[in-house]
This record gives sequence, C-alpha cells and structure tokens, in this order.
Amino acid sequence: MAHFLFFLLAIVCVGAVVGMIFSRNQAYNALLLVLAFAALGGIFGLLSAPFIAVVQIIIYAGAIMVLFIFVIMMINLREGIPPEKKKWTIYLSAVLAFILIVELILAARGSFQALTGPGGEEIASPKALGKLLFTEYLYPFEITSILIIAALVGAIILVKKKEEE
Amino acid sequence: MTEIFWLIPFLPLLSSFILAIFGRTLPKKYISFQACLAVFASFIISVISFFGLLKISQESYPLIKSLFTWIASGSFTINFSLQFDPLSAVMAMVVSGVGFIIHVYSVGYMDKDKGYSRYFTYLNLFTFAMLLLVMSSNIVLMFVGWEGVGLCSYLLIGFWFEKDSAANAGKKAFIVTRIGDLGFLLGIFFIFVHIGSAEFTAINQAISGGAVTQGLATLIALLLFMGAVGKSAQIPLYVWLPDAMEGPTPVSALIHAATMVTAGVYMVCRMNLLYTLSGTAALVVGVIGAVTAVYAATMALTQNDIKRVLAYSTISQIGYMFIGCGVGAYSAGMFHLYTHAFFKSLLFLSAGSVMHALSGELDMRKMGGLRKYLPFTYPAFLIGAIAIAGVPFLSGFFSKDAILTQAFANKQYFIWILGVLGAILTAFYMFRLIFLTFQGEERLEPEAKEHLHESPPVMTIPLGILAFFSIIAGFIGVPAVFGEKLNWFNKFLEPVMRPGHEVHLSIQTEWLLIIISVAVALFGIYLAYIFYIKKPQTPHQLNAKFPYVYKLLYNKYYVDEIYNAVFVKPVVRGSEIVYDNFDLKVIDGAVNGSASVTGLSGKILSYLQTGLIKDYALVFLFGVILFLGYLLF
Amino acid sequence: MIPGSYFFILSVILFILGVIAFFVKRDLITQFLSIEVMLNAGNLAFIAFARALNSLHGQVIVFFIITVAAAEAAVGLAIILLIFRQKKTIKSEDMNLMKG
Amino acid sequence: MNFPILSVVTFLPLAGAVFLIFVHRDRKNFLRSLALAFTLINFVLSLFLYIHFNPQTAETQFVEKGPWIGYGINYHIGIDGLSLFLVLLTTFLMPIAILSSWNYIQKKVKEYMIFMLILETGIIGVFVSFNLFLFYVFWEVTLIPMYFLIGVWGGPRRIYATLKYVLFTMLGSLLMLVAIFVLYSTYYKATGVYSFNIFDLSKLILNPNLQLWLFLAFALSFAIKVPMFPLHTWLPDAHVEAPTAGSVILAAILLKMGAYGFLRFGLPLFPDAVMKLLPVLAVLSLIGIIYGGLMALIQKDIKSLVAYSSVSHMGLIMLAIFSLNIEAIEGAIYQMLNHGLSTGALFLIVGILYERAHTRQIKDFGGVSSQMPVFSAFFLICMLSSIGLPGLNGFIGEILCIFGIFKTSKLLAILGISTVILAAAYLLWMFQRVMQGPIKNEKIYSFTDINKREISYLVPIVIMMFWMGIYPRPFLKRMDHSVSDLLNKVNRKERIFIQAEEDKKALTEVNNLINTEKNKEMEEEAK
Repeated sequence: MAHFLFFLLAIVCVGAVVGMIFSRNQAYNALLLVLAFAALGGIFGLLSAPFIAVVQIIIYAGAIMVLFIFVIMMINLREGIPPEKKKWTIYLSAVLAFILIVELILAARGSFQALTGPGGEEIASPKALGKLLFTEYLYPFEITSILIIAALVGAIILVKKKEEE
Repeated sequence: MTEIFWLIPFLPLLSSFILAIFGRTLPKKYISFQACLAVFASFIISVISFFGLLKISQESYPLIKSLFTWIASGSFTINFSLQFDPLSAVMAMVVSGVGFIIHVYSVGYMDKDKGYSRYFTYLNLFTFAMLLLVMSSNIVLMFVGWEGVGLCSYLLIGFWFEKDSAANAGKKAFIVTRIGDLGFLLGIFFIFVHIGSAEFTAINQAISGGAVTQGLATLIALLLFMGAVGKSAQIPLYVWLPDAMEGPTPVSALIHAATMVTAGVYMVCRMNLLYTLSGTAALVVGVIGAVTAVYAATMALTQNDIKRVLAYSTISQIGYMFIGCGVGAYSAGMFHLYTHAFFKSLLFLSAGSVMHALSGELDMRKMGGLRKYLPFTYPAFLIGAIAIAGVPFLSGFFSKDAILTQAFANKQYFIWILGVLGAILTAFYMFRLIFLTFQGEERLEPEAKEHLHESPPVMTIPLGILAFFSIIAGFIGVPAVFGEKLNWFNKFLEPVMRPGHEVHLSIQTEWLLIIISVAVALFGIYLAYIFYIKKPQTPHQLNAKFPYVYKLLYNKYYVDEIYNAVFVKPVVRGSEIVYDNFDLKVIDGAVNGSASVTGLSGKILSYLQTGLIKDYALVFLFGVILFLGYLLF
Repeated sequence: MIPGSYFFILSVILFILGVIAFFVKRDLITQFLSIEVMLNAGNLAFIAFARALNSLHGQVIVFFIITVAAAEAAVGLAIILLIFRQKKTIKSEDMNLMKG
Repeated sequence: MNFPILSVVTFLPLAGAVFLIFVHRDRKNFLRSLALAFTLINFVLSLFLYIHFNPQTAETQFVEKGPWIGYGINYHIGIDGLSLFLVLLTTFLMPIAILSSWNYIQKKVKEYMIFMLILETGIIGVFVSFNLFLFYVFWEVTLIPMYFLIGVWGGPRRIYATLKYVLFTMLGSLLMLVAIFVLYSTYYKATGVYSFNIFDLSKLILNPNLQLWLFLAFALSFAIKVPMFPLHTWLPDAHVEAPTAGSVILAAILLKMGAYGFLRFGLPLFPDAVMKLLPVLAVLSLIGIIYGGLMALIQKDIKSLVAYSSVSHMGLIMLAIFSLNIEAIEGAIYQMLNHGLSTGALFLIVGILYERAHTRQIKDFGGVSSQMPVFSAFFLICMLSSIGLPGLNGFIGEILCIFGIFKTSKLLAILGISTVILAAAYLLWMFQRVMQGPIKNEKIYSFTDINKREISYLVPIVIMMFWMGIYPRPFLKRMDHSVSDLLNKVNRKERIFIQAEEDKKALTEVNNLINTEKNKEMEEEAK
C-alpha cells in the first residue's frame, strides 16, 4: 500500500514538473506546481512527518503558489515565452545536469538502506516538533518571524507606486 | 641685591607678554610707559648687580642662578640658568641702557604708527632675547637668546610688512642668520658630545684642564664662529644687514648698536679660551674681521641712502671687533663693542631724526644744508661721526686704537694694515655723509622743505644722552701710554678674559701707532672735505675715470645677485624640476601606473560579467559540481 | 517499508528537473518556479534523512526553509513585478544591467 | 584602579557615535555640540591617565585584559611612556578638529560627526593595543572613517585622493597582516601556545632571514603611513582634498601611527633586521627630510606645502628613531607631539583662510595680515613652532632629535640639520607671500578677523606650544623609562644574537682543535 502510494505520488509530482518544463503558459506552470507540491506533501506524510506535510500543502501549495498565480495574473502576458533557443546553453546544462545526477546519487549512496527504526507518530508528532521549536530553536524561530515581517514590508515598499508619479 | 640679577631679562619679557595679549586694548601712553619702564628697571638692576659684582671677590665669579631643569633626556641635560660675571655685566648694561634710550626715542618716532603696541611688544621681546643671550650660563640657553634675537629682528625688520621690500628683508635676515646658526648648533653638539656639558664654567674648565685637543677646539671654534658670522653680519653672510634698513629706524639702531650684531662678538669673547687654544680659529676670526672691515667700508663709499651707509659702517666696525678678538685682545674687542653701542645708536637715531624731519626721505642726494634746520640733530650726528672716525679723545678713538695696537703688537701686520685702511675709509665715508647731508647746497624737494622741523624732545633728549656718552665712554679704557692703571675696562674683564696674547709694546711704538691712527682719521676727513665741499666735482670726475669701480661698489659687488644666482635660484628651479619630473612623473607615475594596470585587467575580466542570470547560474552549477566532486573523490 | 533510497532518488530527480527547467525557461517567473522546485527537492531530502536518522531536527529545518521560502517568494515576486513595470518584459535575457 | 578608564577613553567616542545615530539629521547644532561634548569629556577623562601615570616605571600601566575571540586574540590594552602622549594628543586635538569644522561642514553633519568619533576610537585603539590582532583591527578601523571624510567632504579631486590614500595604506597593512600571522604561527610552533601579545612575541628569537622579511612587511606598512620617501605621494593629494579637520587629524595623528608602529613593533620585534637595514632606513629618512623640504619650497598650494613639510618633519623623526639612542627617541616622540600641534595648527590656519577666500593658492593671497592682525599672530606662532624656534615646542624636539642623530652619526646630523634652514625658508616665504606685502586681491578687503570660536580652538594649541617649549620636563620624564626599556630590548636582543653567533664560532674552533688533536694522536699511534 505504502509503495503504491509512494509511486503514485512520485509520478504525479515528477509528471507535473516535467509538464511545467514543456508548457508555455505561466498560469499552467504555476498550477502544475501546485499539484506537484501537494503530491510532495503526501510523500512527506509517508515519511511520518504529518505536520510538515500539512504545512507543505497549506503554505506551499496553498499560499505561496497562489501568490505566484496572482503575480502572473497581474503581469498578464498574452503569449507565453518560448523556451531557450540558444542550443549550446541547453546542451551544456543538460551535460552538467547529468553529471550532477550521477554525483548526487553517488553522494546519497551511503544511505541506500531501508528506513529503520520505529518511525511512528510518537516521535514525529506535531507536539514533539512544537516543543523542539519553542525550546531549542526558539531564537531562530523568532528571527524567522522578524524575517517574514521584513520581507512583507519590503515587498510592499517595493511594489508601492510612488506618490508623485 | 646682586642676587636679583636673574630678573634682568625677565622684566622686558613680562612687559612684552602683557603687551602681546592686552596691547590692543591699552592706551598708547600706558604702553610706552610700561615698555620703557621694564627696560629701565632692567638697566637699574644691571647697574646694581654690577656694583654688587665689584664688591665680591673674583673667585666667586660667575654668579649663577639656576631656575629649573629645562631639558633632561639621557645625557642631554640643560638647566635654565643665568649667570652674571663682568662680561655679562658689561653686556647687560649696554643692552639695557642703550635699549632703554632707544625705547624712549621710539615713543616719539613711532607715535603715529598704527602698530604701536605691536612695536613695543617686539622691542621688549628683542631686549629680553638679547639679555638672555648675554646672561645665560650655558651655551644652549644662549642659543635660545641667539635665535630669539633672530626672530625679533625678523619681526622688526619686517615691521611694515605691507611693503614687499620690508617683508623680504625680514625674511632674508632670518634665513641668512639661520645658515650661521646651523654651524652654531653643530658646535654645541660637538661641545656636548666631547665635553659632556653645556655650562660655560664646565667648558672653560675642560679647556684649561687640557681635555680638549687643539683640532677639536679649532673645529668647535670655527663652527661657533659660523653662527657669529651670520649674526654679526660678516663676510660672507653680511647680506642681510643692509636690507635690514627696511625696519623702523630705532630698530636699526637697536640691531646695530646694542643687540643682535654684537652677539657674535660677545660669543667669541665668551668662548675666548677656546679661540686662544686653537690659534687657527683665532686667525680666521681676525682675518675675516679685517677683510670685512675694509670690504664693507668700500661699499659704504658710494651709497646714497643714509641708513645704508650706516649699515655698511656697522659691518665694518664689527669687523674691527673681530680683529680684536682674532688677535687675542678680547677686551679690546669688547671695548669697541661698548663704545660702538653709543656712537652707532647715536648715528642711527640722528639719521632717524633727519628722516623724521624730511618725512621719511633717505636719499642723501635730496638733502644738503640741513645744518640750519636741525640745530640739535646736526651736532649730535657730528659727534657720532667724529667718534666713529677715531678722532682723539672721543670714545671711538680709544677703542679702535686699542684694537689696532694689539693687532700690531701681535705681529699681525696684514690685519693691522687692513685695519688702518679701514680707518681711512671710515673717516672718509662718515664725513661724506655729514657733508652731503648737513653742509653744502640745499637739494631738498620743495614739499619736503615745507614740513621741515626739528624732532620733539622725546627724541632729541635721547640723542643728547647718547652724544654725551659717545664723548666720554672711552675714558674707562685709556691706552697704556697714559698710565698703566688707567685701563680700568681691561682690568674689570680680566677674570673672564684670562690674559691671552696681549703683548705690551714700548712706549715709543705705542705713541707712533696712536699718531698714525690720528693721522689716518684726519686724512680721511680731509679727503672727504676736498671731495664734497672744496671741489664737489671730484667724485664725478672719478666716476668718469673709473666707471667700473664705481659701478661695482655702487652695486655692492653684485653679491646679492651672485647669491641669488648661485644659491637661491638653482635650489628653487631645481626643486621645481624635480617636483615636475620626479615627484609627479616617476613616483606618482609608478603609483598611478600600477593603478591603471589593475584597472585595465579589471576591465578585461569584466567581459565575463554578461549580466545574464543564466550564465551566472551555469557557472554556479559548474562550481557545485566541482565542489561535490571534490567531496566525493 | 519503502526503502530510503527511493526518496533520495525522487529528491535528486526533482532537483535535476528544477535545474533543467531553470536553464530551459526564459521568463523570470517560471525560472523562479523552478527554483521552488529545487527547494522542495531539498526539503524532501531533509525529511527523508530525518526519518532515516530518527531525528526531528530535519523537520525543523524544513519548517524554516518553508518560512524563508515564503519570505523569498514575496520579495522576489515584488521585484519581478517592479521589473515588469519598468521594462514591460520579464524575459531574463533582457536583464543585463549588471553587465561589466 | 578598578575603573577601566583606558577602555572608557578608547570607546567613549564610539559610544558617542552610536548615540548620534539616534539624533535627527536636521538638528545640526545639536549634533555638533554633542560630538564636541563627547570629545571634550574624553579629553578630560584622558587627563586622568596623565595624572595617574607613574613615571618611575617602564611597565605598561592601566592594563586591561580580557578574553575576546580566543586563540591568542585577546583584549589587551594599556599605555606606557611611548603611547601616553600620543593618546593625549589625540584626545586633545579631537575637540579642536570638531570645533574647526563647525561651519565648514554643512552637508551631512550627522555622518561627519559619527565618522569623526569612530576615527577617534580607532586611533586611540591603535595606540593602546598590546595585542597584535587588536592593533591590526584598530589600524584598519582608522582607515574607513578617513576614507569617507576625504571622499565625501573633500575637495574636487577627492575620489582620486581618497582612493589613493586607502589603496596605499591597504597595500601596506595587508602585508603586515601576513607578517602578523607568520609571527603568530612561529610563536605557536616554538612554544605551543597561541599568542598575539607583543611581549610574548618579542621574546622570540627569530632567525635573521625570517626577521628581515617580517620586518620589511611591517616596515612597509608603517613607512607608508609615516610617510617615508618614496612612499609619500598619497599625502599631498590626501591633504589637499581633505576637509580641514580631516587634514588636521591626518597630519597630526594618523602619521604618528606609522612612527609609533616602528617604535612599538618594528624595533622590539625585529632588532636584528633593524640593525641590518639601518643604513637604508636612515638614508631614506634623510632623503625625506631634504626632499620634503625642497618640495615644500616650491608648492603653489598652501596645503600641499604643509603636507610636504610633514614629509620633511617626519623624516627627521624617523631618522631620530633609527639613531637608537635615548635622546633621539625621546626627541622623536616629543617631535611627534610637536609636529601634531604645529602642523595641525597650520592646517587649521589654512582652513580658516580657505573659509574666507575659498582658495588655497598662495598667489591669490597677499597682505592678509593687515586685515586679520589677530589671526596673523596665531599664524606666526604656529609657523615659528614648526620652524623650531627656541621657546616654542619645536625646538626641544628638534634639538633632541638632532643631538641624538649626532651621537650616532655626525654626517647624518650635519645633513639632517639642513631642515633647520629649509623649514625656515619655505614657511617664511609662504608666510610672506600670503600674509605680508601689499594687498593684491580685492577679495582680501572683505576678510574678517578670526572669531571667538576660531580663537577658542587655536588658543589651547598655542598654550601647549609654549608650555612644551618652556617646560618640557613633565613630558620627557614620563617617557624616560619606557624609552630606555625599549632600547634595552633592542640592544639586548642584538647581543644575544651576536652571542649565539660567537658561541657557534667558538664551538667550531674547539671542535677543529679537538679534531686536529685526535688526528695527531691517531697519526702517532699509526707510527
């Protein structure tokens, strides 16, 4: 069952991203990614990280991607932009990407074993995560909140139209 | 009362300080009162201390008052201490006495000047510096006074700094004398390194104790003399003194008579043991003095500026003092210094009075026949001229005779001949001055004639006092022929000038010498009479006959021009060339060159910056791959 | 149990797809999207390792990554919007102001 | 004393700078007064250092130590006779510099004051650090505010000048950084302990070759700062472009950091290298004296004239330092203070002229004295102090320097003494052309004499000039022990080095002797 679920989600996820590469419409791109990220959320669930899974779906697939879609709508390009024409860039990046794959797999080789251990909800429960966040990671947590506010303010100031214009 | 001698220099300093700070707000009357009072008080204290000095035994000379340790660093320890001994006493009295008279005279002379308080500030400071110079107990402190005098001369010569010529003259005085000071400073260092102390007593002890070799003594003596040459305006550094006429006339009087130029003579006398030890140095002093005496006198012959004539005459007279020192007759040199102070200040102040009368006119060609307009100045001037010419029984006669006699007695015949020659010239140019200014036809400018007036009493009374002293001052140093005991001056100075080469001649020879010098003086006067009264066309005839000689003398041997061309111009021009070519092109060029090479390579490399985010990402990706590869393998 | 390697391989595939998408696409927004893909690939690896090592720290980090990604998206999109307003284009090769 | 007074003196200006950040930029006068207040308080505090300084010892005083980064990088500050007066000079001149820029600086007052305060902390830090790393940090800290002071508030060619200044200095200081780390690792290898403490490091006996290279790296950095010929060309440019206060600080204090560096680090750390390079350094200093003087003679801009005069004066100071005797080094330190006062004052004076005329070309002036008599008096005194007239401070320093040089080398002294004439020539000539003579330029009629503010910052300097010229004992007394201690360090180390060489020689000789004896014995046995 788990295997089935994993493969289903993985295929949906990879398929959505591949679709994004071939699609020229930005709005479709964004929507495809919503799908991909939602699927990824499911995979997180499989990895017994329920809280992160939920966050992934709500924040990433929900909030962030919707932000993208808003912007795409605001920009509202009639025709999509065709993909790269400069062939050598694509070839070069393809070669590099291939090398990267090899390297990454080699790098992950050491962890090619089954996931062992209890796993289970008792460890990865939101409660435990929350405890960790508010004890050991308290300062980073607070700092992130400042970061978000700063980003918020920054974004608003950036996009704000100047009054004199 | 003698213990308070250390106050002598500081009273004028205090006054100067007060004037410097508050002078601009104080009333004129108060300023002049305070300035004169301070110097007068110094004079009184010097006189009191002088009599105190007479009372105590010679063994306790010199009195030393150590005020505080001034510099102390390693072996270099200098006390701020003053001393009082016969030599200092004579100098202190001359400086403060003549200085006081000049102060009083200045009250009248500077009355209408807008820099009134500034003037008296400087004047007091000048007196202080000179008093410090003559009373310091070590050579470094003496150097302080020495430089202070130089500074004040700079300030006072350039007093009317709005005039370019005055500013120039001040600067020239400072820099030229500084060249000499450089030698002086080196001399101090040699003394310090080899003797280990800068105190005069210690130096004298070391010399008489045989701790100083003759070679070293010569070296030090010559280096110190270099300073004296600068300060006392001898060949080759005399060029500043004639230009120093740009200052107010009382200042000239102060510089020429009481302070500044006599510093060199004082220093040589102070270090007389050193010069005696090194015969060579003494000879150099004598020869330079003698040559200067004649050389300056020749230049005085043709000058038309009344003050310039007097200036060259000063150079010449200082030359005489150095002759005295050079032949070992230090007290004779000092004696001439002392008499010279009176008659030279008298001459200058009288000249100032003439200028005052003629609203600043200095050219003798525009004077003549002033005798009847200036009934007081004329006799004063005449007395000064007679005294300097060496007519018997005036002060100049005694002192000049003493020097020449000693030169002869020490078998320095060459120096003696130059001295006699100088005496003729002196008498001639002084009376040329008198005749052109006061006698003969009037050549005044019409408007100058309208304002013609005798000076106020505040100026004429000092003239009277000085004239009086010019007449009688010589009687304290009467030559031996009139009686051994009578030369009181020599005796008084003996503790300081331990008998050097003073040789006594037979009475006959001495009489002969006296007659020669009298004859010489009268001959010079007679010559002047012929030239300028009897046959006034003679000078012109001579000019026509020897145009080049006249031109050479009139242009002061072109020495200023030569110095300018040989020293000043090449240095300035050379520096400019070095600056333009080396500093800007080579050094800075190297700096900027390396900067532009860096800039160029940066420009070339900047073509890698396409500005396209994809290219950057590609490079980034490449980097990631390399890094991962490095981690893996 | 699903072997851990599956997750890693999935993560690698997603990452490479993100890279390829970044180079193939020419509009800023899609390029930005592919960066998000890469980020998520990273997240997946984190979670997988957290699971493998039985540690919660990986999850915490992913949590932070998501927050930062939110901030980054906000600012990034604002910038893109600004660029679009001024240049009327979002083609990435038109942006070469930094050319040396 | 438990109160960390030295740290307070060092960091109070920095605190002031932080405080200024929160003041609104339009309250210009408040900003100025605040900066002035901070520097003044700092000066008053620094007087405690002077009062409580114990002149009877060469030990560093007011020492404060604390951990910082670790690995030998510690907070370690203190003062001794070498640095005491330089710290005082800094705290003394800072309020003056701020007062002098009261009206001159009108744009970005806030930033200006902040930079001035940061600069003060940096400079004092340089003088009090006894940890090489800390020293380096402060050394670089001084660079940044100065960069902005010239670059933002400078004249028309400010960018060129400030870049030149920074690049020159950076070049030197980077090499110094390398040398510092080499020294550090050498010490670690020798003892197994991490230390940047200069007392520890100076105990190292380095091999002469290494010493030479390390010294060269240090010396380059210091020589650029001094600046020694031929590394001086940044100085005139920087001075001409810098605002008045910038010039004052640059000439009066920053240049001293170079000379101080030689005294504090160059000599005690690498005595053998110093000995080896002594002729070169002395000749370069001598060239600096004469060259600077000659160049000053012909400058057309008053500021660059004073700048070249600094080259000349600093040459004398360096020559005195390399004479390695107590009179010379005390003279050098004293002369540093003098130069700080007199050149600082001269730059202030040029600034006052500039504020009125908006030009610094000598030919544009003439006869200013008659319009500004009080100013003229101040100018005169400062100029005379720079010339080295007895009774003013310059004389004491000059005579001690030259005397010390004379003790070591008569020839160098005779050549070096030419500064006496050159200084008089270029300054008097400049004074004559600017202040004296008839008024040539219509504009000069509109000049007003200096106001109370200007007098208020010139008067303290003039008082100090007289004090230091008439009664230098309090200053010299406090240097005595530290200077002789420094000389001991330099000389003792040299002796140890020579001793080692001699030991080696003796040892080989003994060995040779033994060998020949043995050979003889063997020969005999063979027979």
